[in-house]
Amino acid sequence: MEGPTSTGIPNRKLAMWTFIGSECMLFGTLIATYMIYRGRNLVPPYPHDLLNIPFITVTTFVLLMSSLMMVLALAAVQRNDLRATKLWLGLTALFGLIFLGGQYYEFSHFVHEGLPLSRNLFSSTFFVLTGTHGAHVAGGVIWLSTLLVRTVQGKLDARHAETVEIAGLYWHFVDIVWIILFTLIYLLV
Amino acid sequence: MAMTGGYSTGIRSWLTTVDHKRIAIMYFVVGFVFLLIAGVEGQLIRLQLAAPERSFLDPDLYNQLFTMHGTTMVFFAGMPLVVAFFNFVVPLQIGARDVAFPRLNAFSFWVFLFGGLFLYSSVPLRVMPDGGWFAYMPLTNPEYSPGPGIDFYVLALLISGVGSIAGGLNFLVTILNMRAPGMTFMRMPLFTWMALIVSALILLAFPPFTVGLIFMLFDRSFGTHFFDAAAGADPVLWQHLFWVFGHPEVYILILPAFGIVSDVIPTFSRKILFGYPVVVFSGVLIAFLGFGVWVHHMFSVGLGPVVNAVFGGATMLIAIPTGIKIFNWIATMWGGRLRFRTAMLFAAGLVATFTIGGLSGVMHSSPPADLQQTDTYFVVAHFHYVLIGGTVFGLFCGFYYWFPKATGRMLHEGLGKAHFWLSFLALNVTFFPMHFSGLLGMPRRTYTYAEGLGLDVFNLISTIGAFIFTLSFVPLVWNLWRTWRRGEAAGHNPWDASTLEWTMASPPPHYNFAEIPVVDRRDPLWHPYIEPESRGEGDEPGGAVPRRQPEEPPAPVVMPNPSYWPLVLAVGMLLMTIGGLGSLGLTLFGLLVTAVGLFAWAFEPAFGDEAH
Amino acid sequence: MLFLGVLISQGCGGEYPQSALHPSSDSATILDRLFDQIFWWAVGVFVVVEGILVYVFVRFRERPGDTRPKQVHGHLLLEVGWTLAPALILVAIAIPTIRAIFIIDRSTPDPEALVVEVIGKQWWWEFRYPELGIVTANEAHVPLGRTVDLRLRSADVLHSFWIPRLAGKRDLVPGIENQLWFRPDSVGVYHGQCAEFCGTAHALMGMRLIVDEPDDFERWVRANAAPASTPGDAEARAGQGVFMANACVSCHAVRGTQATGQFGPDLTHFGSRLTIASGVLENTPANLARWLDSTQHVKPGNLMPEVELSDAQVRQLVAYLGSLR
Amino acid sequence: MSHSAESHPSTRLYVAVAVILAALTALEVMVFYIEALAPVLIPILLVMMAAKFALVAMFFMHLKSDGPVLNAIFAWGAFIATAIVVALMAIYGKFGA
Repeated sequence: MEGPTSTGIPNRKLAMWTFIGSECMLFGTLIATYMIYRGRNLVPPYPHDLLNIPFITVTTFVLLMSSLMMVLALAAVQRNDLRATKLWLGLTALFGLIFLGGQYYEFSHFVHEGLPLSRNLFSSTFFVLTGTHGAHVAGGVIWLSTLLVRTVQGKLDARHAETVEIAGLYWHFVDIVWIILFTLIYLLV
Repeated sequence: MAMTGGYSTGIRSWLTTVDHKRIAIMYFVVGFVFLLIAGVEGQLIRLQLAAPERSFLDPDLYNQLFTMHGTTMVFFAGMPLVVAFFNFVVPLQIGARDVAFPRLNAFSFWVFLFGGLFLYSSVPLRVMPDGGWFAYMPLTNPEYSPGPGIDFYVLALLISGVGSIAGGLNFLVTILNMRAPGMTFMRMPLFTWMALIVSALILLAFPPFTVGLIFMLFDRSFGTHFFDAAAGADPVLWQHLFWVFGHPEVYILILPAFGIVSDVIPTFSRKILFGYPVVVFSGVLIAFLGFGVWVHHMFSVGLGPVVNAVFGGATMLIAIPTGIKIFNWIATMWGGRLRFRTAMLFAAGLVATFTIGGLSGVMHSSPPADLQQTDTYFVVAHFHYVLIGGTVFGLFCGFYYWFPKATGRMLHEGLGKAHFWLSFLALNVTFFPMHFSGLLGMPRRTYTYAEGLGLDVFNLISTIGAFIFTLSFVPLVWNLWRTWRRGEAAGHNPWDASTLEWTMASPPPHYNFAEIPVVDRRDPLWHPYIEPESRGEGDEPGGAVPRRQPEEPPAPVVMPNPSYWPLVLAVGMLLMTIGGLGSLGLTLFGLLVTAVGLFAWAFEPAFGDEAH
Repeated sequence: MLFLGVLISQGCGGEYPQSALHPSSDSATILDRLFDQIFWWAVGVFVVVEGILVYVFVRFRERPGDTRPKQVHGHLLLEVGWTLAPALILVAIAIPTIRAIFIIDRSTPDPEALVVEVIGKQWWWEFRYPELGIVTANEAHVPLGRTVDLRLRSADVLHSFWIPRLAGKRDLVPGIENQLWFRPDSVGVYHGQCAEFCGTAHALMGMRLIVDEPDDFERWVRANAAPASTPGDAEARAGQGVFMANACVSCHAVRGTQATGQFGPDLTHFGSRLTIASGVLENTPANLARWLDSTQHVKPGNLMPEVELSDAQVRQLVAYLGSLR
Repeated sequence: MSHSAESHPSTRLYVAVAVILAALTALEVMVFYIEALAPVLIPILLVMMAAKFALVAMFFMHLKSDGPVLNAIFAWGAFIATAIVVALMAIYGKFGA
């Protein structure tokens, strides 16, 4: 396929890191907007009325652990342990799904409590920021699922470890973003 | 695809091409057409302003025209023309067979094209956006802009922004990773350097704009309040997001032009670039500082003395690396043997006129002085000096320089010089008087002005200049036609230039380099001149081709496969975009097509079999 | 072109009523002096750079028989020199700049200033004098020699307040109150205009600021603080009837009558104004008739609805509005 | 779950990092609920957030061992993004007063 590269880093891996660098600006802008508009709500409900910290702590923990599953999947595929690869890939995607489920529950709870997207500044900034993150998680889950399917089909093994590594980079970055969001949105109310 | 040296032809081969040179040609043609369209829009604007209180255009049409003129020039003429040069030149300059991700490259082109076509579909529908290229909130919210015009702006820029980010990613990886053996960073040609910097700028500048556009889309379509003062928000946030992007965007347009002249001036001076590392680092510095100056577009907003002082100071700093570049170009020419071929004329014209734009830029880096200049024709003069005297002259410089390489034919020098002198004259006649009309009290974006303000004569001169501009395209088009009919053959290296792209046939074969060259210095084709003592056996002046080590067998040529999927993916995104005007069904269908395209793309083999 | 510049800066301000180069207040003078300083630095750099360029173009053009020139990689001292030189010039510009910022960009230094509220609306200006009880539109009077403290707000979209001979621009931002101050130093009528694109009629959102001798200003205040006078002649009285019977009253206020609309300009002392439709037309009976007859033709896009009026009604309205002095 | 995976040195490192991450998260939430720490809540939380960020980037994303190019790309993206967030918040008076 592709020959040696000038930096020694495979093209796709370099591309993923570049993409992540660009994503920093995307989330940075969303976070800046959220922070600027914090406390400028003119109509209720307000963040402290709704944010359920124990619940979010659990889903945060789930997402953090999915990152562990992800590195374990990479370690497994690198030593061509396909059984473990399947297990860890599957668990990563599953944990991602659980996180998304938690987010779905949270969103529908907010809407039910009278906070639809267009209700006030908090709802607009909160839903777009966490929704963008959630969309990234969802994309990651789909990506990991295709890797899992290909492993099950026997089309993915140690020769494709780079593919898993790149998906992992994306997944960890999405996790990092959540580390920031968890602190800024939920704990620094 | 077998390595035949020739291309397959026909529409299908263009729709599925992943070849960077063909994509470059498509970018160039489409970008040039948009340049002409936006030029006509500018000409119409000048016709309306030829005299006070004319009624050639009604105010709404005028507002639509200046919105389309600005938006088109920046996003659908300037950027694609820049990217056309990236595509054609960068892989050749770094000794690569293609870019890192050829299919992604094709995808970038198609979404850009669809973005432009989508924006212009608002013309026959008579719903052109009319909020200016900056689309300030709250004028662009549904209350004050109820029609679909602004939606065309938002959606077109969203979709073409995806292409821009993909392009930036592609070229960043290409330049970092695909350099020929021995081509270290400090051996890269200046144009490639600026392409690298600009790719990074695109990657970092477009996301804030994308976020702003999404907020605007949500405010317009889903009733959110991101820029609604009545809900406690601040409409000025849009300005921040826009200019956090918008100022680096200016450097996205100007730095490639700097890169082009940094390659052209040495060639036509027969001297290597003076102060190569300084020119490189000043480019890096301009890009970096470019992220810290956005508020200088907002000095009249009332952000307070501290903010204005900080951003005014940061803006002044940018003058230093810019000046350094200009001085190094002059030092390159100093003591040289200047050959004023058309490309060199445009390069010299850039140095001369960009200086004027740079100096007026320093004038409004001072916030108090800017309070009299911002939003007037003084600023219009400034940025046209920068964007025409800088970007457009730089792009024409590159056009005359690399045209023989791309087509194998020489353009006519006399017609080229006529083109240069007409556009040089036009630039100054059109835009120099605007310094005066601005300072004498003419605001921007006004479709008319009163008699008795003392603005009449300056406006009339500007309009005459615009006609000269239109006229300047005659020798260009004539030249193209003439060259197409009977242009003389160009040969490998018609200008005796120093960089790798001049080692191969003109036009280059689709695989570029039969063998990937090994590079051991800057300006590899000139090394017999630069260091005569290092001249080796068989080195001809101007013909020094870097060679493979004789003991190694040539590496196999592996070329990327043509593919439909980039086009399919882009069509899917276009459908989503059109659906964004109000059809959820179409959006979902577009999403489906996008997903199909994505999966098919992922599982299609990217590269063909080895061929020799 | 320098010649042109000198020509303009020496020309009489009367030929350029909206010029930033002819300051008539302390504030605008600060800006103009700063601009002059930067301008001459720029001219100096321009002459040096373009001079060297032209020299290089002529001196080093290729001549027949030339051999390849000596190759030069760079020169450290030169690089340092042309880094430091611009830096020093920028310092020379930055010092007066920062001094000016901290004078101009603060709120008014004068506690005795005359406060005027400016409300930008699509596409006209409302002026309110909270201490004097005056509301007027598109034309404000201020006394010579007293600092004017403007409080700028927007009723709809962004606008920018700009009277070049008196002060630099300041935007009117929904949800924010901005400030701008200046002390005029000569009597006159100063032209101003909205400088931030605000929609269809942005180009026709003009205004006049009239600087009066203090006595004249006092007279203007007394006249304008009073409610509208009752028209004397019959035609004007008929016009009042037309005004009160039509849609006019739902948007316009005439203090002292039952017309209390708030959407359009206050017309209580319309007859004393110099212009119609925010600076578009001179305030003459013929122009007023034209405006009432075809507002959309005079100022396309403006938000005053076309009211069906007979020629006689227009004549009567012109008489009435003209009587509101 | 295979035994070889458990004993693999990198696996132990990953698990250790994950344990620290989990502990930090628990600590963050605890700090949040301790009234006495309210005055210094923001710096404490930001430091712990940064620590978690760094752990994931360095170990899970292998930045620690992956060479300067990738570090530079990520660092520049993150730096400029952070700078712009901080600058915007400063312009909007979100620090102090």
